[in-house]
Amino acid sequence: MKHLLFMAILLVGLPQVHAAELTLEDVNLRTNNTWMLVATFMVFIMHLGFATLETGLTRSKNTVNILFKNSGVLAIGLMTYAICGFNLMYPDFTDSTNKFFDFAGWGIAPPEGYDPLTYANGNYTYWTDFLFQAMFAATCATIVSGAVAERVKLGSFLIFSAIFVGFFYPWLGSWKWGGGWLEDKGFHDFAGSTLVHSVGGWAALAGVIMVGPRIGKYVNGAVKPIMGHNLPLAAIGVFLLWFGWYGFNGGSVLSAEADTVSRVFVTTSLSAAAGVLSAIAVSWIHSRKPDLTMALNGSLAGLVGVTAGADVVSVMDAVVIGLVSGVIVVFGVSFFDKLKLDDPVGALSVHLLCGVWGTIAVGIFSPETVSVGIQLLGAVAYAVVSFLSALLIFAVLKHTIGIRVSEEEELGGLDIGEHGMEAYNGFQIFITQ
Amino acid sequence: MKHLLFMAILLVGLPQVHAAELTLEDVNLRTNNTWMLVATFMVFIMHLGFATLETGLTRSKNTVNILFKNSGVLAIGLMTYAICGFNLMYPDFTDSTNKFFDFAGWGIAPPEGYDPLTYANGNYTYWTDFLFQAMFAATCATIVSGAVAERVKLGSFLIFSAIFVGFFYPWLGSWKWGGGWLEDKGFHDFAGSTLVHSVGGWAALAGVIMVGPRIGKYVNGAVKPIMGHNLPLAAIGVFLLWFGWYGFNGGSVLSAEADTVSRVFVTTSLSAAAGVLSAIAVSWIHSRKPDLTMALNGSLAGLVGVTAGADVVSVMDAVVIGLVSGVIVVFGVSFFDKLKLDDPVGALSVHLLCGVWGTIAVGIFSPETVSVGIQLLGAVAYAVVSFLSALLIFAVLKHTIGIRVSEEEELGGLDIGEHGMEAYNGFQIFITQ
Amino acid sequence: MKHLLFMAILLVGLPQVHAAELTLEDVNLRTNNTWMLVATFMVFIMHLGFATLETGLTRSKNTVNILFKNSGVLAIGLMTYAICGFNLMYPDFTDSTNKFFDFAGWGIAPPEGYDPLTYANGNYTYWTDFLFQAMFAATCATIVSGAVAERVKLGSFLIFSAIFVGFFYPWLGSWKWGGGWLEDKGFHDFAGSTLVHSVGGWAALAGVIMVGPRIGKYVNGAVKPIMGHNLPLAAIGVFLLWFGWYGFNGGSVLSAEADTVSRVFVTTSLSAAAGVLSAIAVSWIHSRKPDLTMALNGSLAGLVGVTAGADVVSVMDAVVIGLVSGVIVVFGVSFFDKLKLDDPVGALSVHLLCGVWGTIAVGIFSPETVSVGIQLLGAVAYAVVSFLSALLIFAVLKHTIGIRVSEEEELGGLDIGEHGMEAYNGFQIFITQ
Amino acid sequence: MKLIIAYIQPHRLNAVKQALYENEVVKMSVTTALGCGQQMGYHETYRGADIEVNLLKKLRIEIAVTEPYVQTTIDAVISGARTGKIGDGKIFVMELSDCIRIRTGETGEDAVG
Amino acid sequence: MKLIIAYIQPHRLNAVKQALYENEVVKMSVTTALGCGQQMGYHETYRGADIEVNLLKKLRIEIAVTEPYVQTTIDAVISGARTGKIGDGKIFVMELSDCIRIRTGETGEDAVG
Amino acid sequence: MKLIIAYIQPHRLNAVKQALYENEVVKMSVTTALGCGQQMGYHETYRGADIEVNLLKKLRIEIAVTEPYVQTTIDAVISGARTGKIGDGKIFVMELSDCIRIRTGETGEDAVG
Ligand SMILES: Nc1ncnc2c1ncn2[C@@H]1O[C@H](COP(=O)(O)OP(=O)(O)O)[C@@H](O)[C@H]1O
Ligand SMILES: Nc1ncnc2c1ncn2[C@@H]1O[C@H](COP(=O)(O)OP(=O)(O)O)[C@@H](O)[C@H]1O
Ligand SMILES: Nc1ncnc2c1ncn2[C@@H]1O[C@H](COP(=O)(O)OP(=O)(O)O)[C@@H](O)[C@H]1O
Repeated sequence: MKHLLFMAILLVGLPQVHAAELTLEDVNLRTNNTWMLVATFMVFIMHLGFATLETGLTRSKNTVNILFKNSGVLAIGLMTYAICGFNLMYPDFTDSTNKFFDFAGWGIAPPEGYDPLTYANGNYTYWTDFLFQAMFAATCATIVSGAVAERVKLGSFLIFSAIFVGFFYPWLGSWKWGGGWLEDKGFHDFAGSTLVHSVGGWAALAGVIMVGPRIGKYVNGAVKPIMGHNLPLAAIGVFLLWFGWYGFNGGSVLSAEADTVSRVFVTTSLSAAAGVLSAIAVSWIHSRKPDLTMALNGSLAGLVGVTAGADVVSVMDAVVIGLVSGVIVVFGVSFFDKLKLDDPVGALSVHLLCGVWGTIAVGIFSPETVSVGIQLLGAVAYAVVSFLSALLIFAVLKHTIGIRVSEEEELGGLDIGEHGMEAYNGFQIFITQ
Repeated sequence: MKHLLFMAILLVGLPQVHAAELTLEDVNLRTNNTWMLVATFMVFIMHLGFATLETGLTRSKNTVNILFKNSGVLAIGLMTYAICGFNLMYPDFTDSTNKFFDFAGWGIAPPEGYDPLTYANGNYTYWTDFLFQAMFAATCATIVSGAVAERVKLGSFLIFSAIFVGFFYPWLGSWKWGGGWLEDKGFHDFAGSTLVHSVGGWAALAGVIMVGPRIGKYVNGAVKPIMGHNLPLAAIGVFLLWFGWYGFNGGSVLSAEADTVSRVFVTTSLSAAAGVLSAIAVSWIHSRKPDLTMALNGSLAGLVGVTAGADVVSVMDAVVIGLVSGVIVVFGVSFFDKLKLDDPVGALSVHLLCGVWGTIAVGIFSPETVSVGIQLLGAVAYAVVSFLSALLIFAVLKHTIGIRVSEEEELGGLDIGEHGMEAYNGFQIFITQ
Repeated sequence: MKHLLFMAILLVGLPQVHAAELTLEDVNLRTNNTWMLVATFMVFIMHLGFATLETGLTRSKNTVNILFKNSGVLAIGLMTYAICGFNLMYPDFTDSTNKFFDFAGWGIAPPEGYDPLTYANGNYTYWTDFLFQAMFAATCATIVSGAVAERVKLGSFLIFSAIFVGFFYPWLGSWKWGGGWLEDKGFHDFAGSTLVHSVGGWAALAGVIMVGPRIGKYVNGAVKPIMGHNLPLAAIGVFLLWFGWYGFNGGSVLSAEADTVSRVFVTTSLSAAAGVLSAIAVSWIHSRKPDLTMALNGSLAGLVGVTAGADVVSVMDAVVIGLVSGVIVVFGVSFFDKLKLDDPVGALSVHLLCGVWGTIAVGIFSPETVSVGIQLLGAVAYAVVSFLSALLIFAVLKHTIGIRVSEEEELGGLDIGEHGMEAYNGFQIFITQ
Repeated sequence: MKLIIAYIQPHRLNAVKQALYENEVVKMSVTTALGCGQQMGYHETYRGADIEVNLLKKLRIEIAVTEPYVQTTIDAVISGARTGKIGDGKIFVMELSDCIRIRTGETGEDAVG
Repeated sequence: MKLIIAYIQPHRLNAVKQALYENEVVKMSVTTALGCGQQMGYHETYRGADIEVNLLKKLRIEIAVTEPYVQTTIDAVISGARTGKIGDGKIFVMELSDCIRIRTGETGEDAVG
Repeated sequence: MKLIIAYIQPHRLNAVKQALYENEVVKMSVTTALGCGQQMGYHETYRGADIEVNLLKKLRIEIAVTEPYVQTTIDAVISGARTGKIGDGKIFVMELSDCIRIRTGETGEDAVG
């Protein structure tokens, strides 16, 4: 039978356990590792969430391009993380005095004398460690994708992603999760409100500035909304992102430790729900209409907001964090529009603003263990470096191969311009915008 | 490294285990709890299933409204369950003589002297207990959403949901799962054929009666089908619901106990498959065409049907339950149409009829352990209270703020009427219906 | 409370464990079995992936038909596997001298003296064993579905599926996973590059040949592409398939053994990513446009390719396997077009070609443990029997009830012809193709 | 022969078809259109910003008829489409020089009906 | 100058375009339409209930031509669209008063081609 | 009375509407169309194979106007739609025999505006 066969094969060289010598350590590792693998594939599915959300909130004529970008970024993210990212992010600063930059070498391979039972205290294997982090890395570049959608040049964006996710994201991550200088200072960022979301958000801001607004978005000083073409897709995206967040936050416990993981589930869920409710309330009052796109963004806002402190804040604090996030996202969207920063999916409001808010909120709600000052320091440090490095990459690309498609291509749609392919063949669609 | 950092943080106040003092109880709890958390996020994704199914089976002009309702209901469900639902549903009747109603207080907090290792026999933590149940609660209101879709006033529906899911669903649930009078009588409802599905179904019936049929559905005594606008979305919804049902039923074992959970998976799967096959066969013979919407509804019918007894019925019985459910759903749809009860998504046939059938089926197929009489008693008790309470809420709303949109709004679509937003911007769509 | 009640119920006849007598074996089983159940529902969701991918890559006028086929095949697959498939695939050859065909009887029931704790070394229960394999079985027929889409007669296809998945797939599977003659020879196919994908692919080839190309695909010797109508759906399909593949490959370890499962996750992920990148590169160079459909197919190619050896190949080998798969899929699509074999979704390139490549690759990359010769022998044996048996079934159907819809039906679309139903009601769609 | 083009509210299509049938006008062609007339537009909101929409969803019906049917057709369209509210629509009448039935090659009045 | 409007079966578009090209008529505009003619409708089923559909999917082609091309165009459309079955479609011919090319401002016959 | 049919590039719609408003032409009907004119098509790729696309996405605007407004309308459409590039579009002008406002039953010139 299948199981017997594989058992036989596994005997050749792979670590494994016979029923006879079953140990508690092994079962413990299996349990923890199973959870971490589940968390890993949950973060994976967030990429589908990002892809459908971005697609739904943009115009049909750019759909192929957006799906392509998202598929490409995922592949690039995983591959660059295997090539260098993982070893840039976890260079094992412990022995070094330099806590700012280090690199543990190319490629991935378990450390010498690797024993799955003791690696990471039996909480997961080397392979899980790599893959869970690799899935995170790819999400960071995806955040930028949404903000520069509908006008960015495909090739340039893919190059940007490879550099940002292959070098800058892991390097910045090493400061905290890699045990670097911010870790030493006691900066707290549980699952990445700053390290993933606001880092991605600041890079997105750089991209938005460099690439400029879409044609027709700001006309004679007025904001002309450019409506998304498929709100069911956008809703699918948001629900999948929330779904995947259980892996994103739940997996960031880095073991299956029951009480912590389940508490994180509760704070995550309630912050998201609170974000939905406050975004609905505020937008209903504000624009007199219950705005679906705001309700959807509200949940993401709550999720980003709670991500920094999901492990330490109380249930009540999580609700407050979510409520505030929902408010931030509604006003954030209008705020960036006022600055003529054109962000088709609201990535700046969701990831940048709520990422920063969530990071600071940990200090506000858990002052005994986390210092607001250090949180601010971390938020600013990441902001500056992420923003400037992204600005630099985009600037170089702009002056070499260009980062924006031609006006003609933008008007006709990137699908035909960049890909010679249409997303909804046969459907009769107005492309007046 | 990330894991080390978190370990350090976790030392501050959260229960945790050192490798040195690893106990079997702890690993057991981790395993069980991991399964329950997986089940929790699987039930979560059912909300996306409900949202896309309802969207797909209705008209494009009401899409934004439906997505909004479903997002709102999820948030309201989670929030009210945290505020009062959980403590209404599990008030710990054990010490009380009153087994009909009790309330354990506002908000959520672990019981005094809470030890995750002993809470619920080490099968899950307090947090998991809450969240798994909270996800269930929200599904109940969602069932109503589909039945009253395309004409119900948004605000009124949200108020209804808050009351029904915040008070009635948990109160009714306490009779059985909370250890109340029906539990004492030996009523059996494994994962909620009655407590979730038919309770939701009866409330939906009340809603359908109070809100009336959509304009153009029944003209001069004839049934004019109003076709759904996006069957791929509907199919996505059904597959996601089936997918999530593995958490719904599998998680209702309330531990990772291997043989029971996996048997439940098998009975659930085969009942769903049987429901598809019989619904296909019956509708193919009956309307001479293989009807996709019936095939899809057939699987849901099989799933609802087996939910009451997935833990006790045999594999063969599960198949029979599914086959009968598939037949019920096909005739149910026509039956309600004959009564001029307009239910756009077939919620009455799927959740109400198959919920009742499944509940009684447990008594029929497992007479040694479960009494048909008690099953009937339970089904009737829930029917009466759920139907009447929903009727009452809708009646009060009808005579105050109204529960139905204006004719003009209904004709033009709720998306523009209620939300001032279109779901498929740019697509050229006939809105003749 | 819910958990207490169920505990009580479970005492009636089902194996279970009291806290007092908690054993390591039981916790081990729970852990392993939980992982296997997770893998099971992950393979389940691949069916939604197949359904949406096939729908997206075909024309809107055949959407209902495709969704129907996919729902039907899933139900048929599960049901026939319960009726006879499981016992055909795992007939327990061990005691027999015949290693080519055996049948362990109708229906499913645990073996006599069944003890979950010892069945399969405590890696999973009997029920899990059945269901995990049943989910695999259904995928095999689904592969054929895509290749013959848009012109195959519904009834005939369903009959084909029932026979192929009820008899041929499990019989063929028994040669290797059932412990038959190919297992004895040392043939290696970890999760089914050959047993699932190329078996399905060869059957698809037989179907494509028998049913002929779609009207308008090959005109005067030239290839006229027939474009898919909904690329977001196709992308959803591909991401869901990749998602589900973590269960497909990860579950094929047949336990939660931490290091192996997580290594399999890594090889699977990197091969998929490599497939995307090489398919993008090759198609970009080849057709001068970055082709989304090729990027999507590239990931599936990488996944199919690595499936045979995900447990034994190194990380680097997995990347190479993926890169080659990505190249194969791009040229494969054009190759089959040149042969006038009309395969709307690219099933032949993805499942057949990459399935064969993956099988041979194990021998190439792990020559110490796996022989290229034996791999070739297996690939050829499966090719011949799968192709011929499918050809036979299709031929018989062709000369009895017919396998192709009428020209009129094909032009007007199978949705109206076979189902009298439209997928996108109200949308204005060109059906010129 | 005349070609009659009518713009109506989408949800009046069934009533218009009914009225035409009752008057033996059974051939027609329908498309969707966006129209701008006396009927005021409305406001949409998208992510907090306001959009004025003044192209409203309408149906466009094209009916070729022989002279005796011109007035009947116009009356039937009116009776089916009129609700008395602004936005009910408009009918345009144009001269039709010729009509050919593709299947048979018939031309002129024979081909119209 | 004439404006020719042809309703054809959707899947005949390529054949019609081909036939027009061969006759040097290369400019046209195409939209989808629902049409009701001699061709009988069919029945759809939705969740057990029956629906009669009599608005069938058609294509509407609009071609402006100068007089010398009128008959050629009509013949080409017929040759491309005819299958001999009911539902093949219909052609309407109307007088065109003027034609203007937006880019150049040319008018009349110069602008048509 | 005339019926003016204009085919324009989709993204010029706003400019055309603006120009028409400024000339007091506020009623119109818009549909999508696929058009084939002097503008060359382009090539699409789908799964490695090449497709020539020569039916391009256009907008079709229909405007009924009384005689005094004919030239104004034409000029306004041109001023809004012209970019000077091939593909800018074309305007067709046809005689309108009659016009009826459904709501009031008004006919002729009264009904157009
Ligand atoms: N002059 C016109 N040219 C083109 N289309 C028109 C014209 N007037 C009206 N329409 C079409 O008819 C529809 C209904 O017109 P509307 O002004 O609402 O009619 P009324 O005010 O007479 O009831 C408009 O949306 C538009 O599509
Ligand atoms: N009198 C008419 N007015 C408007 N459109 C028409 C008319 N007659 C036919 N059509 C259009 O032409 C299409 C084909 O007509 P049909 O009756 O099938 O042609 P025939 O019977 O002559 O083969 C119809 O579906 C409709 O769209
Ligand atoms: N003779 C014609 N008949 C029908 N439609 C036409 C005709 N000429 C042009 N069109 C329409 O006008 C659109 C623009 O035409 P185009 O040839 O690009 O104009 P120009 O070359 O004069 O700038 C075409 O895509 C088509 O829809």
